[in-house]
Amino acid sequence: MKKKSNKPKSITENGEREAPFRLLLAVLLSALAAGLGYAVLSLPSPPPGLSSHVAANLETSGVSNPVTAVLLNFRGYDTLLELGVLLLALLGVWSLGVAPEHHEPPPGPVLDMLTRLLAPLLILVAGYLLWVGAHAPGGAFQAGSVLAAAGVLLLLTGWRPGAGFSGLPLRITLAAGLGVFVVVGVVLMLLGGRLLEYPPSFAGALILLIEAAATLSIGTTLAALFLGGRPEAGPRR
Amino acid sequence: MPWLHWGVIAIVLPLAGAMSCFLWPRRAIPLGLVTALGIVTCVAGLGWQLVEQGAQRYAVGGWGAPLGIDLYADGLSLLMLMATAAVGLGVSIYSIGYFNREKARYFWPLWMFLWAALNALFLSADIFNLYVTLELLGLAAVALVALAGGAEALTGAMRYLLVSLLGSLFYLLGVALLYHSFGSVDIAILAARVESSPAVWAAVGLISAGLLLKTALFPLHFWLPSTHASAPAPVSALLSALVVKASFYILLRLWLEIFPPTSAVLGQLLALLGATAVLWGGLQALRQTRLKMLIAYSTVAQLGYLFLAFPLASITGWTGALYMLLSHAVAKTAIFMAAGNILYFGGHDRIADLDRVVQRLPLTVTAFALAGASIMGLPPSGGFIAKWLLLEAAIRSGQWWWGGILILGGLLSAAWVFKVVGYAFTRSRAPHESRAVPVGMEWSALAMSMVAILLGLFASWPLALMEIGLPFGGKGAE
Amino acid sequence: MNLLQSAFDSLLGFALLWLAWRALASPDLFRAIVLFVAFGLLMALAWVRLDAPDIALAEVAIGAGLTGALLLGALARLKPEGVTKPTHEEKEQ
Amino acid sequence: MSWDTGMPLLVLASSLLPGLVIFFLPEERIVTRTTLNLAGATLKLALVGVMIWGALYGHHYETRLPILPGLDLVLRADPLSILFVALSSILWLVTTIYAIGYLEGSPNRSRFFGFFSLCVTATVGVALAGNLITFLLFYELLTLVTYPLIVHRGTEVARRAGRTYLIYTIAGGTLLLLGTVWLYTLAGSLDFTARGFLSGLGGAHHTALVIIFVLLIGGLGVKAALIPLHGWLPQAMVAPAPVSALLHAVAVVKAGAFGIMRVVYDVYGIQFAATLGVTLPLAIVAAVTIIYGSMRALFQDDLKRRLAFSTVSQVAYIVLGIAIVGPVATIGGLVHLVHQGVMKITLFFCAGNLAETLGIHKVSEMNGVGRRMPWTMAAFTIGTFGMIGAPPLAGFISKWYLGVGALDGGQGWVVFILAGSSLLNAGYFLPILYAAWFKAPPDSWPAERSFGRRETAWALLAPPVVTALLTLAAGLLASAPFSPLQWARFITTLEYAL
Amino acid sequence: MIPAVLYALVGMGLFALGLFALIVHTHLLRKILAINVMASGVFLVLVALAARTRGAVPDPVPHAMVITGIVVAVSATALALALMLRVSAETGRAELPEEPLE
Repeated sequence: MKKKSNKPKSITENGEREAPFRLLLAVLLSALAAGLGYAVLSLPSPPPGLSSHVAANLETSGVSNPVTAVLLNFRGYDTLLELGVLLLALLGVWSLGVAPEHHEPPPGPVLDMLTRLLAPLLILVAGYLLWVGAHAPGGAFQAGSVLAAAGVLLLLTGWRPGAGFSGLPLRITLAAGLGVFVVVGVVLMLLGGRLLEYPPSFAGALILLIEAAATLSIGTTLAALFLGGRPEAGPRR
Repeated sequence: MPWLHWGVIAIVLPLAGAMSCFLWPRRAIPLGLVTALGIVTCVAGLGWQLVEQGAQRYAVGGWGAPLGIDLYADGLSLLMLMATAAVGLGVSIYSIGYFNREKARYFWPLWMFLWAALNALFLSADIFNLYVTLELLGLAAVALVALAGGAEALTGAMRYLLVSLLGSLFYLLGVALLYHSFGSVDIAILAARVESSPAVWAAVGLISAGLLLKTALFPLHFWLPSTHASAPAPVSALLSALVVKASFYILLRLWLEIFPPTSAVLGQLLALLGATAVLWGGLQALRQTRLKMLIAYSTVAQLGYLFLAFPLASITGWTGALYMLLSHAVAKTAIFMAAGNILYFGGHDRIADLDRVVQRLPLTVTAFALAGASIMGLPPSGGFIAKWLLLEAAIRSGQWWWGGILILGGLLSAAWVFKVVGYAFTRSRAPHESRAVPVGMEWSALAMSMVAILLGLFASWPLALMEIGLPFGGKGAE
Repeated sequence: MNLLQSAFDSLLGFALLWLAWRALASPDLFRAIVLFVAFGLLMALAWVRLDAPDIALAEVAIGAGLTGALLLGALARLKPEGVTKPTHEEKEQ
Repeated sequence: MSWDTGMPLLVLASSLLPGLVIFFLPEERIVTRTTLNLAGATLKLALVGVMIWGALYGHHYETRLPILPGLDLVLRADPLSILFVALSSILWLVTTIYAIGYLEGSPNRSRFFGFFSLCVTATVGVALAGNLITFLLFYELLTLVTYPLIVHRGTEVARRAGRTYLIYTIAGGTLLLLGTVWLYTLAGSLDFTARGFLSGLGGAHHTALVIIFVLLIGGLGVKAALIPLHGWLPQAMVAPAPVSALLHAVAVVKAGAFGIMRVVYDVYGIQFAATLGVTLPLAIVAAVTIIYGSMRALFQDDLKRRLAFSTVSQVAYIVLGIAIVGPVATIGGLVHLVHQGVMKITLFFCAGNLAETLGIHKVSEMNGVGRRMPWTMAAFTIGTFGMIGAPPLAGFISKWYLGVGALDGGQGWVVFILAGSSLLNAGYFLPILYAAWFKAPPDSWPAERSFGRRETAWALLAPPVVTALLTLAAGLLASAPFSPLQWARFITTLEYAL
Repeated sequence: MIPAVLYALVGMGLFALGLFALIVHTHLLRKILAINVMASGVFLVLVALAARTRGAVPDPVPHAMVITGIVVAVSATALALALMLRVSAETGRAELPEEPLE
């Protein structure tokens, strides 16, 4: 980036920067990549990761899939903030303006049919992924994004949330993931623990509760992001 | 109440505030204000807790590092939190009048997210968690800049977003190398295990580059002026006062704790860039024709000061840099608020046509002048104390030339402050279209500038807080 | 077996770099996005090779699927730009 | 907080608070503003009186506020500060009355009197400062609050003068800051102490101490208008007359001279400064400034510019007295701080009266003005004779002590400087007097305003008459207790441990 | 060469490649693609280095981090695309004006 600001601005016709500059940059970045590659190769060979710590505490984490245990329990605070990032991105998109008009032609019969079939299936898959995440690959994020895929398909066929849903109910759905996470964390604090310190006997249930809310929010948020703006306030078309 | 940790509430509360502002946008202003007051209370509570018990470590989820994420609060984080609370409260009050109904719906939740990100960042002891907070911070800041609308602000926001993401990726790659070198992302554990190796050096380079890009240290400052100048005034204040400081804070933390002790050359390099920033930013500020652009360039210059402490590596030097950060945060907030008032009143911020506007806003000009006095480091002001400490550290370490940079920078700031303030004393009586500035906007600007001055009279108190947990005590000791 | 694996890994690595390069260098934006989605799918394969099925799932769903949808949606709205060939996308919709 | 610790703060507050209130007063609240102004000035004078009385009875007035580890803001009443505080609070009262009369009916008066009060607050702070950092604080504050007074008229010329003033003074403040910080790193203390606190450092830091001395004197010399740092002073003449009076006699120039006094006597100590070899160069700079200022004054037709160059020259007398090692010269320097203030303020009041009443700005317009404005010109005459050093006026006392002190300190050449300067003084003042009293008045004055039977407004006439009488009294009653001379003698016994 | 390290090297390559494209291209959509390629590179490094011991269960912590990272990346991409559309609507071009060079 530094180079960019120092370089005289001359842009070739197809919107790219001139050749000598590109060459210089390529050389510099190759050197960077080589240096980073050397750094990687020089790393100590036995990876000193946290596998043993995770394994030792998996028992009390409430789930048996180590990745889910890290995401929702050991480093659950990261995930909490990350749900914040997701909601924040949506807020940002909404603050930029109303969702653009949907001016594509109505979907052909094939897509329409496909959607009718796929959407429920995807929702089922999402539910399965959410449930299975406790002990096998899967979890809230994967489930949420499959849910979002169903939403995107519906949006592509011209479906829009009803006026009754696009107000507070929609906003509650969007904020549910972060909201439930925060409420669980704080309630545990009020009960005398630390933030997000699940009692081992409830950990599994709490994680499932959080994941369920998160799945719903992630799915809705990602689909809403696809819409590219806030839902119109006025009457629907 | 052993379970009550004020710092945790200071993170959770703004998140809750953001959600409630999002859910009930029509009540965003009262909800936001209540949250702001709550956060200020929490930070005060945390300060009290730290004074009573010393630095605090908090294991989120009860796991503790290295498996879990730890929060850590010492004098350094406390000071950053307090600066955020002071600026945040002022900006909250200012914003009541500044934004119209439609913008307020989005300003408040975004601002609460930004506040949550800042508090989380200053309390985190985990370098991956810091990455998440950085992203939260960056996205919130970008969305806030875009709130101004218009081509200038939108391109500014877009450029800022790309820069912010790029910086985060550099940082994250550095984190990856550190994790795989030492098997932890906890700062304290890394500090204990760190030893020099090519991977560590690569990580230091990547993390520094990413954070310097976000901190806009010369010559990576190219994105800052247009972004900070085109944002809505309260957002400009937040960006200049707090957001760029957040990445500086991480850099400082890592520098003090993790980076290999042999990074003296890097320290000299940073100070050299900082010195260039001071002079370059100051000169550019003088050349600007638009007030907010001028102020934004002054931020580039003021950020340069912070890096002068790196080669001095003494407690006095670090304290001076941190005090510079604090007083610049408060003073620059006041100045951006004053500029916002001028823009609101007269509809433009062309410096050459300021005379008619400035004379009608005596409180705003006073705020500008008082905060300006702090920026140029005149006594009694926070800026003066900071300059004094940095000068003292420079002379004591025998590197007096960094002191010379401080002096020159102060003169350059004086030049632009008086260039603007001078318009208050012209005799223009020409009629001018104007819009009355809400009382809260004028008084919050004045209040912030008063805080900048008071920081010069009651410096011993924040300086004592800074010492909690001896953040500069280890490697930084003389 | 081992040799085969190594060969596969090398091929996959090379393919990743090549696809990324093609996606970023393609003069046609629509093509670039399609190549990027393909790149995402190959990334998922790489995650599987690295014993990271969770990430592979997330990558397929988010990295390739949703990001691709977002990119295509944005491109469709960029139409008046004229950088892309309009006929191309009409067909794909 | 007891009375003894609160007293210096009260003295500051007596002008600070009225000043802050005045800022918020609407233009038309003339009575309230005037009342506040006069009440503040009178109260300050009374408080200073109490402080002098208390100091005699062994009260130790000191306020401390820690700002940095090991470094406090200190306000303290020692004999030297009392000398300056008394001078500035007396002259402030007089100047306030004058300014009320002078600015009647002009715009932005609330702003003016607000900054006017802050200006005096800063001056009193400079006087009471108990260490170098406190001094620096108020010295810089003085810069800031006098700027609006200089540009008050808002004209292009005024703004240019203001810019020049800022460039000079901010650069000076920077030098002072640099010197102060450096000194602090060497000495670890900044508290003013009679006979200085540096003598212990001795030879190890000889060069550093000399450089610091140059930095400090350079920073202070800007405000004291020492050559070559005097350029701002003649330009600042565009300010309204009460401001000029304040700049030249009470606040800015005096703050510089007073600061040099502090540095030489209470930071370095005069004996130690002499062993460092810095006093003679300072004396030479002062001597050059004396002659140069007088020479320039000789050729100015603008009355206020002539007075300004006269100030350049006269303030250098104070510095000369400081720089000559020996108690008698010190007395001369100290007493001239007061005497020059009283005399110069008289002259500026008179110049302001001529401009306000008759529209006279130039020396060449003053023919026969003595007949039109006898009281004003009588006061002016006393002031000029004082400046020239004619006995029995205040100026004579100063020059006598300076001359004797120079011989005493083995600096015989100074006598020639004094003599030459007196001749030059006479050269630029006597023609004015001759023209005013003995030439025939013109048919009409440039811009005459009528004040009924009086020659000018009461508020404009009383102040110069009072200060002229003070000039007379300071000379005639020099040996009375509490006279400036006796107080200067007392300070000198402390500084030389006599 | 252990395959895991190979993937890490590919990750570094993707990082550099993305950076190159980010700087060279002016169209915002390409810049956004480039950022995503860089992100993929970083994630690859993070996970690949955890899988260096052959046969052992890989460290799940970087896996969780990468999932976090992917979600962050898609959020940022969505915001960037929306912003790009607004920029292009406002200025008529989906490009940044050249940096205001001093």
